[in-house]
Amino acid sequence: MTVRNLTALAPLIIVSATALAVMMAAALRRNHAAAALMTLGGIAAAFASLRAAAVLRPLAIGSSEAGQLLVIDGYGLFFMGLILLGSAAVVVLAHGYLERQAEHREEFYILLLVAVLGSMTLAASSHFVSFFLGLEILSVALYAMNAYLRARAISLEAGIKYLVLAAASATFLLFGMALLYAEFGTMSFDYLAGQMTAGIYPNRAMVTGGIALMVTGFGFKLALAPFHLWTPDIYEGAPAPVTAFVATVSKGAMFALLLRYFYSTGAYRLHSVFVVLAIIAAASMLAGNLGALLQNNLKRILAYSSIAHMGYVLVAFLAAGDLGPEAVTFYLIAYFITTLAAFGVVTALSPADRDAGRLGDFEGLIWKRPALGGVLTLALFSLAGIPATAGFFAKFYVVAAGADSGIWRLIILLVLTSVVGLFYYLRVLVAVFSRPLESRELAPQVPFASAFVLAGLSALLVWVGVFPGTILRAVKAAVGSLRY
Amino acid sequence: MPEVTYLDADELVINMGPQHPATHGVLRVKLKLDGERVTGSECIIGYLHRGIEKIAENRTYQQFAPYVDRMDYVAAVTNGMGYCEAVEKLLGAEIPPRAQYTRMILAELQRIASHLLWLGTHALDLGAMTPVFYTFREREEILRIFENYCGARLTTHAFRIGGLLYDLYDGFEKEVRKFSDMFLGKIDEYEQLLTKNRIWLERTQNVGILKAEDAIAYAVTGPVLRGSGVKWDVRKAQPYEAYDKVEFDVPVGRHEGWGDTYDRYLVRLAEMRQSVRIIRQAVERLESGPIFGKVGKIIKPPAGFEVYHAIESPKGELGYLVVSDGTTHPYRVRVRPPSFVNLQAFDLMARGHLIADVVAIIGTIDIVLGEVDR
Amino acid sequence: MLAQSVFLILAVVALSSGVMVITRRNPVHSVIWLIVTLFSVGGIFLLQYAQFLFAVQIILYVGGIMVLYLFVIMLIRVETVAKQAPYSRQWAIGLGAVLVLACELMYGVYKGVESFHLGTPSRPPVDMNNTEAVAGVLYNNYMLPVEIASLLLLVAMVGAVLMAKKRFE
Amino acid sequence: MFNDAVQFVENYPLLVAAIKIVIVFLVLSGVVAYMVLAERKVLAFMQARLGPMRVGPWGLFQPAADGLKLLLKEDIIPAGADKFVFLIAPVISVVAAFTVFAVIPYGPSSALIITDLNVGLLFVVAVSSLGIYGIILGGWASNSHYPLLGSLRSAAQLVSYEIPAGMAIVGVLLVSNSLSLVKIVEAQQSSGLWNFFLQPLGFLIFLIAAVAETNRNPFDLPEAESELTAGFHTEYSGFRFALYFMAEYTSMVLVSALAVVLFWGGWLRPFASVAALDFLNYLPPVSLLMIAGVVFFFARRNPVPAEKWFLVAVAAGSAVLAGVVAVPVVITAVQPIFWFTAKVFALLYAFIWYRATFPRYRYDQLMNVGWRWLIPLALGNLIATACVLWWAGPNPGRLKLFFAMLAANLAVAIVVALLVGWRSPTAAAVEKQTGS
Repeated sequence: MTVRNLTALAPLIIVSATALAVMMAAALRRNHAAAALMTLGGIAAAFASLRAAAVLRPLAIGSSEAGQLLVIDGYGLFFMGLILLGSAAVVVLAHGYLERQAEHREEFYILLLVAVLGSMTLAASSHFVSFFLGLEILSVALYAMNAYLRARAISLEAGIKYLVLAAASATFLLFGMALLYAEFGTMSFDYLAGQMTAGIYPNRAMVTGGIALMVTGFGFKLALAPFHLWTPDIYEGAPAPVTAFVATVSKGAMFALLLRYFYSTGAYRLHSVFVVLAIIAAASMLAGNLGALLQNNLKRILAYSSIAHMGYVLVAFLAAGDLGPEAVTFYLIAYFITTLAAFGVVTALSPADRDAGRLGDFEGLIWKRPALGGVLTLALFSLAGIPATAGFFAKFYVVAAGADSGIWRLIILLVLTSVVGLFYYLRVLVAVFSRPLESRELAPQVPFASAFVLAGLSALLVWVGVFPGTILRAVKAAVGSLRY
Repeated sequence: MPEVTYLDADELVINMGPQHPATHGVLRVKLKLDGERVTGSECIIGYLHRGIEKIAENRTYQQFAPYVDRMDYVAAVTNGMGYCEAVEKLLGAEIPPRAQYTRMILAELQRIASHLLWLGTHALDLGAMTPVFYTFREREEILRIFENYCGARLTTHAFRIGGLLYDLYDGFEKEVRKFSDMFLGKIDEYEQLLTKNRIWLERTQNVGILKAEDAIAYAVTGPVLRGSGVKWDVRKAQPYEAYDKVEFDVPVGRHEGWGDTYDRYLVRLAEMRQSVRIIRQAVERLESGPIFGKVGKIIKPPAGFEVYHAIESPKGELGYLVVSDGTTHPYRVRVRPPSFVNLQAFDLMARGHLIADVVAIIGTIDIVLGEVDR
Repeated sequence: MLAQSVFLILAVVALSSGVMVITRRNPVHSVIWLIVTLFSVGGIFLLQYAQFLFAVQIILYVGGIMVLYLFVIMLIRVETVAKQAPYSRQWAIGLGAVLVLACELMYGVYKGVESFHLGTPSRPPVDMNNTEAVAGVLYNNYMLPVEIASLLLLVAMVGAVLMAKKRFE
Repeated sequence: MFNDAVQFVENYPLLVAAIKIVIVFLVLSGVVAYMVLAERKVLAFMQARLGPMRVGPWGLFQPAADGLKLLLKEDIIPAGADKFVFLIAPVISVVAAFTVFAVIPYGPSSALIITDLNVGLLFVVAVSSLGIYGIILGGWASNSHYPLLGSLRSAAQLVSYEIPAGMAIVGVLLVSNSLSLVKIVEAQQSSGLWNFFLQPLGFLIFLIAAVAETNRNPFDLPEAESELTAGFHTEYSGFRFALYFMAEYTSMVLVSALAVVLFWGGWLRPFASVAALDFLNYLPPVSLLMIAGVVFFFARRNPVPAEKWFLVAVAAGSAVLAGVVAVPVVITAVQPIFWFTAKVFALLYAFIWYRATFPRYRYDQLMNVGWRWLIPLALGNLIATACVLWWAGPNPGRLKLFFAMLAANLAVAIVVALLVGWRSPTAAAVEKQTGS
């Protein structure tokens, strides 16, 4: 371990250290605000250290025998930054949310920090070992986070469901990795890439089988159809800030890895893999958008919509070419902002004993709480892809990328399902703008920090939608380092 | 809000006894357990019920005296003493001093013997197997003195209503003195094994806490009450025989207002020392004289009198309520057994503790089922 | 020859006890069969001169984890569990998936041993025994994953304590 | 003839190993049987009584009588028991306890070692951890409350105490630099310093954990008779009960032997490197002579003629044996076995001694001792040992290492005591209950 390596790993180290520090502090004296502040401080420090790490890029960490375990390059650091920012927003939202709960609250931040660590590991991973460990850390932390409000049966249910399905998907991934390892005798992405691009795989069945199993695992994690069945229940059951985290950070990290894995190994060039992924993308778009039509709960609607959005991202992913990775990354950024804003509103509106979710909870929101209503409206616009929001430009970019590489059938499906999507977003909007019933109680006051975050997210939504240039340049630079 | 968490297991109901090595006889304790933690308990008694109080109604006053030995069979002398005194009180009879001091010596020896048995078994319950052999060794000496005096070791029937049947045998004083001299050192020996032993401390301290007000409310008496810090001893409060003429202290627990198993352990050890002190004084005051008061061969108290007389037995306040109807048979004898009353506080002490503590708590109450069930 | 027959015996035991694990209705019996499975796998490790793996397999899985399994199972009422059907209705689909996988694997094996070129296993120096070699690989080559794994255990612990902890008051 | 023997060993390694195993098994069974008698005798000695006196002189044949009785007793299987599990559980216990002896070195020559595994220590830990199953499964299969509680307790207890025991062993590993038990003893020989002196804290931890792992007083909760009647083996009778009994005593012998190998220099004579103490080499024949003398002395007083002559014969036999042992060639050969056995017996005596002295811990206190004290101590010891070894460099002087280790151990003990002893967990509960 040289100083160079340590500097490169600084973001990871800082996050782990913060988790330990929060744990020790909670053991000595419980203080919710202090725990949240420590967490934010740690995240900020890690974010700052990204710059230091960026100076050294790209740096592979590993050994000659094991191959490179982590790659700290612009791409990884970019996603780490995204993860950290998203997590910071979740921390602020969670603080306001947990303040209303009677149970131990400090442990949440330990779990969250470790989950962030797992996500960051995924973003930088270029080896099956670090990939799997990162994924497991993320999942294990999420089991507990999903079931965090133990007094709520629905939260426990979410935890158990996530546990079972995440464990099952992990076995798929492992088996897939094992098959690939059996075939290639290596677990490092760059070795794999070397052999796969050279076409040295005598046993195509094993490779295809391995990749298929891995795709299944990925599918579970990203909630792509037909592996999406867990999503609505967990989105509904988990505490709102956790849902926000699951929807954004964990999926973002997963996609970051997916991108790196498939692009660097070139696995997506296998025709069968391409076909399978295309079918999955189509199925996700259909299942997500059609499923959402039947829901009466905003959290469930957002769950189905996330399935659809993951389908869109997959389309961008399949577009490959020059624009593909950029489209994926940009879409993820827009999706982060939008989803965080939407769940932020849900979080802020949730009373102590349950989460806001039923459409009735939002009736007349715009009249009662104009600010919150406005944020929710913006988020829904963005999700639906209305112009002048981040979502519009992201979707536009995806379509452009798809058109660029000529995957027309998928693009047409994307456009059609987006139209369907418009319908259920509008249903929510109708509720938001309808005349309020007098009897409905208002949720507690939104804390200043949460309000600030929500305002910031809305501003970003519009800014990215109207002036995407800055972000686009950053994305281009980051993705550029992916093709070494 | 649900009380239980997701991982809570079922509650387990377990029967301790009536055949169990640690319930000191045929006590049956029904325990509700959460894991090993006791969430509730119920003592089920009556397995040794022999109807002793009813038997009294069909026996003459003298004939009934041996029966009371069978109640607290490890402290037969004090049982008999209490009964004899109760009838004597009913008759208004005076007992000569020699008989009084003899009774006191034997009663205190019996207290020591009873405490020794308690100490041995209590330690055995908590897993220390050696003290029981030591305490039985010393108890044997006491039982030998009893045997020499009245021919019986356990159910002695040592006293008669009105005084003593036998005068002391030659060398009694010498033997008792020898015993008192030897015994103090032995108590130190027991203490060496237990009092400062870390495990013993952990097993007894803060276990089976009984607050003074609870103890009084439950009418708990004897070392259990004194362990909770209440200075109450029938020998001091309502002196009988010649207890007002000897000097001794009433040891109490370490705390103000509450006591734990360790307190009760300390109290009993200190009581043994005090008993030795009483014995020494009583032996000095033994002087020759009559051993039997003015009580006729046929005991026939006047009708309609009833008397309650209590003594401090090794286990607490042992009371007899004797009602006469003018015949030679008592109309009613009612016993207030300390074990039975003290046992009522068991649930209070055991709740929230572990199974292992249940054993310690039963041991620390020092019950004898013969007395509980009668 | 001896090694081969021992391997065959162990493999058969491992597989059949594995089947027993999932077919027993009594969970305690399942655990016992699982122990048998782990044992035979440990034996296979030993056959490959991987003494360290064997020892760790027994110490951790058999001696530690399975004991805790038993501990938990014993706290559950076994009778009610035993009455429940062990499989859901989707067992046919599961079986199908397993068959597909098995066919694929068999195909892979059929294609020949050459396709399984497992790289060149790194030979430890002659004077170094197996355990030291494992330690060297873990703490030199894979130090970072080991550290990350420690955090994985930590978070699992935090989560478990959090879930199992009794409520205050 | 000697060459023939060597030839034989080389030709039939498996056969030789089998013979050794049989011998160890038989000797061990005898040791275990007499261990039971010794325990009863020593306890009796400490408790002012005589112990078994009926069967043979001083009850010397008591083990045989006990064994016979247990063999002939009815083997009861409770109704509702899980029959299969109930039947195999005690066997697991015994097998696990006996198997470990395969890697224990009784002396330096290969004749005294069944097998020298290069991961011997791991093997020991692995196999001895299997004994738990006998206890857990036996308790569960009985389908009865007390055994179930007993087995739950033992599961928690054994798993908890395996951790500090393992970490104490790792300390030895660091010092001796090998996992092979033979090499560990040889390392102690070459350094001239028993590991006990380098790892006093480790030895203490190991000893405590060993007592806990063998379910012996003061950690005998799984079979605490005053709480759980007989704990996990309440429902067992006859031969199966005897198996549990054997397993318990075998594991006592086992942990003693392990402690001797790991910390007390195995077969080495005390102060083997000090020439002034070479007269200790003559202890084997001398002690045999002493035994002969004592037996003869008591034989004269024995009123039963048959017993008297038996004892005289034993005395004469010991004397003759002493003569044989005194031959220089034999004495060197017997040396290691003698010291090994003597050390093991010393530890076994300590086991009995604890039983006579200590009350029993409570379940939560037991966990407390394990998790709050032993594990931090063991961890600290491990770190301190590693630090000292790193500081001392490859070939440190003997005294330097000794004092450095001593200081490190003391430091660890003090730090842990300060940290752990800070606040007792029951204090808060008492405050709440008494309102004070």
